[in-house]
Amino acid sequence: MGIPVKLEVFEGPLDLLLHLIEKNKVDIYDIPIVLITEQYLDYVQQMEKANMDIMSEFLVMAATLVKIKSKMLLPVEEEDEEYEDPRQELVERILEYKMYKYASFELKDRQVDAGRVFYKKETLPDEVKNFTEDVPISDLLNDITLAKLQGIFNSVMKKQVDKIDPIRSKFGEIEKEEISLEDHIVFLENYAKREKTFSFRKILENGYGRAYVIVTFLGILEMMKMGKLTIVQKEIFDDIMITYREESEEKS
Amino acid sequence: MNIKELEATIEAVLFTIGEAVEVERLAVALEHDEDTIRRLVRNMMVRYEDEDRGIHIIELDGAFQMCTKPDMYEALIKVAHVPKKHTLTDVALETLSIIAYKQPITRLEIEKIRGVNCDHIVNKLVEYNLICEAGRLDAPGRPILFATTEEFLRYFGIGSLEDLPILNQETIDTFKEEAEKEVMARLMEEEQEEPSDEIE
Amino acid sequence: MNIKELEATIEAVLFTIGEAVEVERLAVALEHDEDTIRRLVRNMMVRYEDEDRGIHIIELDGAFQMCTKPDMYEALIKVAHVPKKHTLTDVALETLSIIAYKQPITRLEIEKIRGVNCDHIVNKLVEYNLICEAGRLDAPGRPILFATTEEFLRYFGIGSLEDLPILNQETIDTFKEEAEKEVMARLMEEEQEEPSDEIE
Repeated sequence: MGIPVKLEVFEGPLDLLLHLIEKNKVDIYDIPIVLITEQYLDYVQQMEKANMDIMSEFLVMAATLVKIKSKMLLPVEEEDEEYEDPRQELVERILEYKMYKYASFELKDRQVDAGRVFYKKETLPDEVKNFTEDVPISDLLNDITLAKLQGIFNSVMKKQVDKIDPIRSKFGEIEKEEISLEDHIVFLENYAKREKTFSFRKILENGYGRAYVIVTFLGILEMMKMGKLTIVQKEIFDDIMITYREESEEKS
Repeated sequence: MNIKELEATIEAVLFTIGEAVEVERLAVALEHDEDTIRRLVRNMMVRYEDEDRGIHIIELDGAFQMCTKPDMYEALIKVAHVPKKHTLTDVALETLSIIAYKQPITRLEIEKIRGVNCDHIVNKLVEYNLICEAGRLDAPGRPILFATTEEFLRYFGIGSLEDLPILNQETIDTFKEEAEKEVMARLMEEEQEEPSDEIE
Repeated sequence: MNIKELEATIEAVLFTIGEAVEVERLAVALEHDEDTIRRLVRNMMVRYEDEDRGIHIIELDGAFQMCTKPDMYEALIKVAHVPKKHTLTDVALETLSIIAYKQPITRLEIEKIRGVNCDHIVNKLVEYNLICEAGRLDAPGRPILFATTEEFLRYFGIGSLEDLPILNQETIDTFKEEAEKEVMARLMEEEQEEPSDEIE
C-alpha cells in the first residue's frame, strides 16, 4: 500500500509515525502494527532516494517496527499473565512525543501574543548612575594597623626581589635536558669509532640546545684525557678535526 | 513610607530599570519584607490591567517587569523600533517544549524523546538565550543539563514554569479518550461500508 | 479611539521610546492632530504629578519624555548599586602599601613592583580617598604621581610622611642577601643529591 500523499518532510521517525497513526485514524494504544510498519517502510523507501542524510534515525525506527511486527506474529497463550504487548514501549514513546508536540503548539500560540509587547531599556538618571558611596576610611582599613601595612609592604618587596632573583637571573634561561655526560661519552666513542676522523661542527649537528653543545665539548675533553682522541685545530676559530686513536682500544 | 509611596517607588524602580527586577532587590530598596512587596506589586498589577493604561507589570519567576500592553502593538509599531524576534521553527518549538517540561535535561534525553539528533537546535536555542546550561548531570561524561531562561518566560508570556500549559496524566487521558472515540467512529463507519478489513 | 485609549497609547509610546518623543511622532502613532495630542499629554502631565506616581512626564522643546521623579532617586540608588563589602582586598592593601612607602609614585612604577596592571585598584583607592594625585612626573607622557591623602595619615595617626616606618636600601639589600643564600643552599643540595647528572 503506497502513501497517497506527496513526500512530506518529517522531523524524525516519531514524527512520521505519529503522522501515520493520525492519518489512519487508529487507536494509539492498539496500533495495527502490520499496516503502520508497511506504510512506514514505504515512506522510508521513498525518502531514501530523496535524502540520505537523515536516513539512519528513520532506519532505526524501521528496525524497531519490524521487530515488533514479528513479535506480534508469534502466538500468545491466553493464560499468560506475564505477556506484555510488544507495542507497549513504542506506544509510550509516541504518546510522550505527541504530548510535547501538543505543548509546542500551545507555546506557538503564546509566542504570538507575547511578541506584541514592548520593553524599555534601562534609563538610569545621571544622579543615580554617577552615585558613589562615601565609605568611611575606618571601614576600608578595618583592622589594618601601621605595623600591618608595613608588613604587607615588606612582603610585596620581598616577592619582587624573589622575582628578579639576583643569582638565578644571571643564569639566563636554563633548559633542563636529560643528557648525562657518561651516556654521552658512550655515544661519542661509538661515533668516533665509526667515523675515525670527524669535525667538531659536524658532530654538533647530531643534537641541539646549549646543553648538548656543552656535554659534547666536555665529553670530547674527557676522551682526550683518556687518550682516546686527538684533535687538530689549524687556526683559532677554525673547525676542530677530531681523530679516534685506534690503539687506545687495546689499552682499555 | 505609606502604601502610596511604596507603590510609587515600585513604579519608579520598574520603569527605570526596564528589565525584570527580583523581589529581593525591590525589598532592599524599599526596606520592607519580600512578602509585603510581592503583595503590593500584585495589587498594582491588577490595577494596571483594569485601568486604561498603556503599560502593565508582568511577573517572571519571582521578578517583575514593566512593559506595554499587547493591544498597544498596532500603535507602537508606527513609531517604535520593533525588537527583532527570532522566528522559531516547529522543530525548535518542539525541542523547547521538551526542555521546558523536563528541565533540567541533557541533550541525550531530548534526543531520546525526539528520536533525532538535536545538537544544532539546542545550540540555536542557547544562542537565542531561550535556554541555558544549568549545571552538569552526575553521570559518566558529566553531560550538560539545559534549562529555560527568564527570556523564555518573557518570550512566551509565561509568569513562571508552573504556568506552562498543563501536560499531565489528565492530558494524556484526554488524548486517549480522543483516540478511542476516533477509533470507535472509524469502526462504525467501516461496519457500514465494508466489514473488518484492515484492523488486526 | 476615545480619550482614555489615546492616553493609554501615549503612555505606551512614551514608555517604549524612553527618550524625548516629538509631538509629531506621537501624532503619527495616534493618528490625531498635534494640538489634540499636546493638550492630552499636558493633561496627563498634571495628573502624573498630582497622583502618587513614581514616574512623570516632562516637556522639553515641544517633545515629551517619561522619566522617574527625582524624589525616587534614593530608592533607585539602592536598587542600582548593589551594596558591597567595603574592606580593602589584599591586592588593594598591597598597592596601598606600595604607594604609602614609595610615594610619590606613578602607575607604571607600581605595576613594575606588582608585576600586574593596577589601573582599577588605583582608581578605587582614589575613589575611597585613600590616595590622591600629587602632581606629574617630569618624564615623557608626564605620568600622574600618586600619594596618600591627609585622611590616610590621620587615620594612622601619622603626623607626616616621615613618620612612616622606613624601608630603605638597607632592607632591600637584606632581602637580596637572603635570596642569594637560599639559592646557594638549593644548589648545594642538588649537587649532593645527584652528582654530575644534569649538566647545565
